[in-house]
Amino acid sequence: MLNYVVRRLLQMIPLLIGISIINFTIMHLAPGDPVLLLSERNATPEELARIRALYGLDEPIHVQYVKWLGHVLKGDFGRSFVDGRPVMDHILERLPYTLYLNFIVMIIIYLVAIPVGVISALRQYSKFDHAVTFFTFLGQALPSFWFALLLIYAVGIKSNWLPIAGVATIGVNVKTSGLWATILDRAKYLILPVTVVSLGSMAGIARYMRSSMLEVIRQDYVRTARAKGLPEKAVIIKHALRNALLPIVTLLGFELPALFSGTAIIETIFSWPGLGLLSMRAIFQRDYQIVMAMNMIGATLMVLGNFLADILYVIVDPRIKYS
Amino acid sequence: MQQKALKDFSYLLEVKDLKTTFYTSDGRIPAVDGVSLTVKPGETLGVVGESGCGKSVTALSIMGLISYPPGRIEGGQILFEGEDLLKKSPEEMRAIRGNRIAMIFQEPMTSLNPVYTVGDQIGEVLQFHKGYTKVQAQEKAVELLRSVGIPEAEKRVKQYPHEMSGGMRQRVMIAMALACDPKLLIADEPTTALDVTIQAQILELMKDIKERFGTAIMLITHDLGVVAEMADRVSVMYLGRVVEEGTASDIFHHPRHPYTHGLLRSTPRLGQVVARLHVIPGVVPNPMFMPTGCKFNNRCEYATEKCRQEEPQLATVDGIHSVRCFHPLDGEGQVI
Amino acid sequence: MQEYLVEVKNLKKYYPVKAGIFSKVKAWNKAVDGVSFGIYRGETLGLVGESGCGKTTTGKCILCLEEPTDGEVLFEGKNIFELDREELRHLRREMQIIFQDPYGSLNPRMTVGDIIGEAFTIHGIASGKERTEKVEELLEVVGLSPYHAKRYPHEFSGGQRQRIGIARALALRPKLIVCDEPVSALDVSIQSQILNLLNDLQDKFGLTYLFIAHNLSVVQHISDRVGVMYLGRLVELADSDELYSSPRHPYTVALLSAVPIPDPDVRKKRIVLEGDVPSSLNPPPGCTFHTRCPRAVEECEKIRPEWREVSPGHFVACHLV
Amino acid sequence: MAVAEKRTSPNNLDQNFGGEALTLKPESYVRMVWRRFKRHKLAMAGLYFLLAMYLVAILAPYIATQDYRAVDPPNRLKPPSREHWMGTDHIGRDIFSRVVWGSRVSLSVGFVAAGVAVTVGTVIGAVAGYFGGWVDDVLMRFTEIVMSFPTFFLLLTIISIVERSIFNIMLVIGFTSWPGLARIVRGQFLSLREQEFVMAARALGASDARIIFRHILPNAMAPIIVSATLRIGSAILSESSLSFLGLGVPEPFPSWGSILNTGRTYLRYAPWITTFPGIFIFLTVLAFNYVGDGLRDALDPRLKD
Amino acid sequence: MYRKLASLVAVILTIAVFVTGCGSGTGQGKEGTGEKPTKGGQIVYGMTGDPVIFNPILATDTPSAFINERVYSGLVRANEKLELIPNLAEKWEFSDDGLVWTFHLKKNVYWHDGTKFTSADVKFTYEAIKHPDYTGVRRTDFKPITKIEAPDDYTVKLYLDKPYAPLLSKLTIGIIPKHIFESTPIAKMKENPANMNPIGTGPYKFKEWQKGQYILLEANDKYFEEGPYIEKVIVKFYQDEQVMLAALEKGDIDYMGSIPADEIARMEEKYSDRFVFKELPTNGYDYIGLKQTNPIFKDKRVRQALMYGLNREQIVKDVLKGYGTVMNANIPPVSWAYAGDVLNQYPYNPEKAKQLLEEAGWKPGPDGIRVKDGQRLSFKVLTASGNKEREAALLIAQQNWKEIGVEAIPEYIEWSVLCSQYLDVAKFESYLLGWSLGLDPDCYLFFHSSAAVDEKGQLVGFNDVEFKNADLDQLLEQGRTEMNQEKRKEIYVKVQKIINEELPYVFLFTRNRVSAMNKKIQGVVWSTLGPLFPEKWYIKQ
Repeated sequence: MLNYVVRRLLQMIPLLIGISIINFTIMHLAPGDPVLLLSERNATPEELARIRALYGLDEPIHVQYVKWLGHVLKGDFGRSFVDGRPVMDHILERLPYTLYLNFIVMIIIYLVAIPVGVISALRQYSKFDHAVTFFTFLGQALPSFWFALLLIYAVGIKSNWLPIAGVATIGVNVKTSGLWATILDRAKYLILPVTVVSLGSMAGIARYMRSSMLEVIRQDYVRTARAKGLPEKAVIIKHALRNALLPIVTLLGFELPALFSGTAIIETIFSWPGLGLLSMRAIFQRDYQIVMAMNMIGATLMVLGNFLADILYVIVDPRIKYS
Repeated sequence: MQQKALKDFSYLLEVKDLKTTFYTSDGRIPAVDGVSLTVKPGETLGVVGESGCGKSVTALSIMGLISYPPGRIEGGQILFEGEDLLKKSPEEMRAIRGNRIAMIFQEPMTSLNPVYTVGDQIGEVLQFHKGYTKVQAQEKAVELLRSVGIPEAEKRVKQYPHEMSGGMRQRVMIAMALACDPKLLIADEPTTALDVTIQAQILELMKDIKERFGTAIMLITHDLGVVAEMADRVSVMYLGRVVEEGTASDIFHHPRHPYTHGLLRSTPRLGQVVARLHVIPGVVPNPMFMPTGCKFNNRCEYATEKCRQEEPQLATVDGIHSVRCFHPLDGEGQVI
Repeated sequence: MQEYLVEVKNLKKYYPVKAGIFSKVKAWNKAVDGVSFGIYRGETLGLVGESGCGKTTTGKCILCLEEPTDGEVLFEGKNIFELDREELRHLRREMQIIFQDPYGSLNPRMTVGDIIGEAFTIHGIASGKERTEKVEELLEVVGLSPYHAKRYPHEFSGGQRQRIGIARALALRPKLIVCDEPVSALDVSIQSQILNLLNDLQDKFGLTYLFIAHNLSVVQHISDRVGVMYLGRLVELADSDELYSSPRHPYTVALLSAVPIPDPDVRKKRIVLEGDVPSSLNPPPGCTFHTRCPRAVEECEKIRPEWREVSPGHFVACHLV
Repeated sequence: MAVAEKRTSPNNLDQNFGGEALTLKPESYVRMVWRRFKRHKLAMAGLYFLLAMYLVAILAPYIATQDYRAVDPPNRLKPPSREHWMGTDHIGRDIFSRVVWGSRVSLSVGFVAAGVAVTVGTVIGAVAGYFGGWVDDVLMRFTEIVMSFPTFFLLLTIISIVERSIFNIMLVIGFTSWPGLARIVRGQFLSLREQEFVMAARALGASDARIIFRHILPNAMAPIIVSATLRIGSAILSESSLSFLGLGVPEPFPSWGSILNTGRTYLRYAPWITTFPGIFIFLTVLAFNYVGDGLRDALDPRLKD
Repeated sequence: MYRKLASLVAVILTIAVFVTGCGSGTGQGKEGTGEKPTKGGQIVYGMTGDPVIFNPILATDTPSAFINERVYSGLVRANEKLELIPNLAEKWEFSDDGLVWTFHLKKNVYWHDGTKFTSADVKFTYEAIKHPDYTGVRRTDFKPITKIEAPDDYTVKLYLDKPYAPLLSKLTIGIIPKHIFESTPIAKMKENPANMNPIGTGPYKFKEWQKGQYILLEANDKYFEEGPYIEKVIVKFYQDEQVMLAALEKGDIDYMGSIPADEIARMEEKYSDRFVFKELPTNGYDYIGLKQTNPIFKDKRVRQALMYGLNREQIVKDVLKGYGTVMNANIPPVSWAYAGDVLNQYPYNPEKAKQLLEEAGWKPGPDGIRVKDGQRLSFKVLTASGNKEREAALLIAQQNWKEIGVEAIPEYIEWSVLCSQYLDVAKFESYLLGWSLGLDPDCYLFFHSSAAVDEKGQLVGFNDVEFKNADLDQLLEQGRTEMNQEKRKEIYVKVQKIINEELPYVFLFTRNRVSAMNKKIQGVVWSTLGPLFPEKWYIKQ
């Protein structure tokens, strides 16, 4: 097992290097020189050259890459071109919000999607199943921003207690208002974004769970469990569900990067100060350092997520053993 | 009349005119269409037939494991110790399944849940039916494993199914089936997926069990050799019906139904070299397009017009030997 | 002395088992471990053994569908592993295969006509109407009807599909057909049809069969000579009659005794072998069968028994014979 | 060998009762899929809807009542009326005509993007899965790299650096969404190349190309078709998301996404601008999902015999 | 650079804050009620986007400028008439030759951290801008200054190489504290933490920044002037204008700087009891720049035909909902230098346009588009994606021009690409964008021939259309050096006449924005710059 872990970790290295090269190349081949964007329109070539040197953009691209990689390995993603602050500061101040929103979304998705998927599998082709299918497809088919705006107008403005944008009421915190009032306040802000985000992603997991469950209840060992005379509940929960949940573990690994990268559009609409917004703006401003850091961290998390999923799989599924 | 009286007293299991039908997207499939079987206490009944003859469906019907959709039991009775299982509530059936009737399946590789240890899976039966505690159940599981000939049972009980070979797993399945000391063990092709040397082990084990516990066995198989070796009595099935029924010796030495006869002759036998095998012409008809009259008429060399018009009933020809044929053979391969 | 059509010499097929941090080859799965035998022109050589004994791999190596680790296969005296692409393509016309699984061995997206006729297309033998005619002819040879050519495999029953598989194998008029468990998946009544068909075709076309199966009765029925394999090695090879009447290797003896006889009144003394077949990943040293052999002696654990001819045409690999 | 008889389980009936199937009327695979597909009522409804949409797209010049580009500022933001069935937008363009023409843009964005994704994914997956070894290693590492980028940002990044034309948008959406399919196809190829019918083709001396195109690919089509169907829907959604950020199909070409985006500002008092393209996006994606679902059921290998 | 100010994700065009002009602003509240301002309360502003950096010499974006305006003070500032009035400087005088400007600073000024404000801070600020390592966008503004002297703590002397009138308006820029910024080299000024936690001299102290959510400012009790009265200033950031509008309706915010034109009528009708709605003309305009060197546009008659052939009144009426004015030259009505009626108004007249095109030799071709010497009268119009009003205007132009046989092909390009690939290298046929202007009417950098492309192909100023006119060059040079406003106005009227005739641009319109302010806020002074003097506002009791 340890061997396997080490091997998988080592395999990540070329992968991450490949990612970093592509990442770096895309950004540096992009038209829209950040120096031109940052400087005055009538700056002289000498002035531009000076600024370019200040930002270290005057060197050949491979030198820039090596330097950048060197810093990244030390955990330093450089500073934003636009405001000069360390990229990590930018990311770290946004990360909690993104994690917060997506974590809640994830919990809700799993809490709802798993039972829903299981029930619709058990009652395949029932009314419930059709309704679930419809709602999951609906969630996938609705353009999320449209749905979000409709929600804001339909619910947010009409009801006074449901805030439409932001994270919290200014001044409401545990010190001033007490724990419960604070929690209630935060919860109110979560309702709309969480609804929009979860509706879209719930579908996938519910469908996945449904088909996984359908697959499992056809298995011989489920028939064996029934033949043993076990109550249906035990058959479903102990024998079928446990196996059907195994592949979901892999999905959890994939959720990790999703937790990080956030949902740019939803963040725009609900003024949610997460990473999605940050990276979107950075892309438009050609703030290379931030974009590269975001891509790099996102990709690393993706790779780690995959790795974690594999390891989790080994842990939860006794069949899989690695030498 | 006399027979009826006999049945009432001596049959552990009596299946009467069972009809199980599947409704698939392609149409209605009468998988079991009026099957009658009997199993006496302590006896081994061999149920033989080719694929699609309904033997497994019969077993699942007895176990109450036909799920709707697509399957549905549409008629008949399944009397187990005199009680009609078809009239039982799901809870009552559960109390019987795995407890008084147990079943083992063809695929030992997939019939065990991969995520639980074999000890857990055996113990579970005891916990549910006998109210054992987990610890007691584990102890008993070790004992059961030992009794089905698994060496190092204490170690094995903590292993997962994938850590065992096919033969070993089938032993585990048998141990699990025996956990509650069932009156009837239904074995659905228990050795089909196993190699011949392992098959021999399992067959020995089953014989041993029958002797030790007096468990009645309903052995479902397509392998005439296995039936010959194991069964006291044999029911031959074809297209959802029993076409012939009798003692093993009768069936093998004096087959009355042309199908049984053909089947026996078309099987190559070890040590007997024939230049050319006998052939039953044609293939089993699609159950959705069942022939009228005798279901075997289109493959039967003796079929007459009557066979194509009318379906024969299962009738006693010779004491306890019954056959479903208008023109049964005389037992020596000749049409009467 | 008859002439060998195929001669297999010390054939080995090891699959690497990778493990560790750098995917180093940790072990070898010795699927076939030094097998030698010959197939006479026009005969049927049966190859029996339990699952994982290497009989199928042997068959695939003979057909050049697997690259062997070592050894050679001489087809009409030429080592097939030394052929170049074009020669190999040509060789394909000489030998064909029939598979076990009537469901997996036919491409479900092709019509029966295409499946059978593909051989003609690949080798540029016939096309268009000529091809259709040849296909129809083949269908009739294997007992199907010409109109079946337009149908898809899923419309056929197992036995019929096996016939299609046979027709495909026959299309190129090969000299050798490797029959890899051709009747194992079939019902008894269908099995006999196919076995008879194979017999008829052999007579008609002068075919040579390598008949691989686990069912000893079937092998006995169809084979002129029979080889018994255990854990990647041949343990015994002899004329069918001789092997069945006087087996020499303890494994053959046990195997034969394990076969249930469809006669309830015959109660023979059975040798029940203990335990399972060991893994081919780590086969026991010496005679691989020693772990289960009721007669094993110390020598068996250490020295690999030699493959030798104990009586004319009867080969055994056992220290005790 | 281990398998002697196919097991009988209630869910596996087709196989066991296959019997003399030839008494059935002959049926090609396509026909069988179609027969199965027809049973899925919602999928059929979806199919009809899509056919109708494609008809609209093809016949756009005849269906549209007005020039989709024609601005008419005095008649801006007019609610649906007899003249403007879906009202007008902020510069008086006829929404109905734009939605009709938009079906062309949106459906072709969906189609081409999905086509690109499917082509790239299939080729890479097929080559990796069929040849295995180092080819597989290299291709799969590359796939993983592309997969590792947060998809939407990658899409945004690339869109923001290329010239914004419908064609580029199609390409970029396509080129950022192939890795999932590549993996599926690879998996299919890995398992199919071990199938006996492939072995049989090799034994006949078939070339690699023949094996790939005649034998493996047709059998790997089911997930490819399903995935292509679903991807069309998601490409339409991707385009609308890009439109939301002002990076979608540029004016004056109408895509449903860009009409929706135009109307976003006027959602409150001119809801018709967004309602109609919104509904069409929604229904079209829904229809693709249902058709995909229906196809999945119809092509499901478990039901296949 | 101003163009860059027009916000990167360009959702709305908000006026830059350091800009001025000459508008009609009226005080409100104080004289109306006559009540005495009281301390306390809070005001919540809504803004779109996110601020970047709280350093007036580095900031380029609207939200940052908005905060900087409250936290920092400049030497001078503009009043509602857009006159420059004292701020940190008490008074100032120019030498007769206009080359030495002396500023006398107020003495009671303290930085928010308690340090005394002195002339050294001013010198530091201006020298930082002039430093070669300076990475901001104000260098051009301060180019005429050759030397800065601080003879004593309360005097600053600026030496100029030649008289340069527009300079005074540039001195509205906030002064940054030397004692905080001197620790970092100029090249690394962006990295100074004070950029994120600014210390200024303005009426409000920077208190808290929840990134992406809000900024909290608190009243500076030691402010050197009257006020501030309102205790807390909260600036909430929204990423979507529609959502911000919804927030305004809900009462989440007290102020929104620019209500979307289409929403104004409804808002006024619905919420006039809660909000004061103010229509404010802006100091900027939208235009279609025509590459003067392009053969198509070389002929003046073609440019004029494009003006006549474009229904600009309709664009104002329908795109801006009437909240705007048609422009005929480069100085908007809010400026004191606005020429007004003396200019050719170019009323919509397609016939005249056609006639002009005919005269210029462009005859209708087979597809209706005019042709001359085998060349079609067809050109691309680039614009940045995302601005709906501009997109709409462009579509109308496309249609209008088609009627006179001119084909305009709109192309929408992402902002940073548009800048770096097309505008900054002066490569395009035409483009539609807008300018946000400075307080001074000086437009040397826009239209002077030396601000076009130099011999190396480098764009020197903002004259990317490469307009060259010797008379205009001379006038523009004069306008800069003339210090008298009356005389300057005459010069700039002439400038406008030339531009109105020669048309380097197809001038479109200037916008009026409508701001909403909660009625409870009193003492607001409105101007084209928005609500002025926040320190004097107070909450109605």
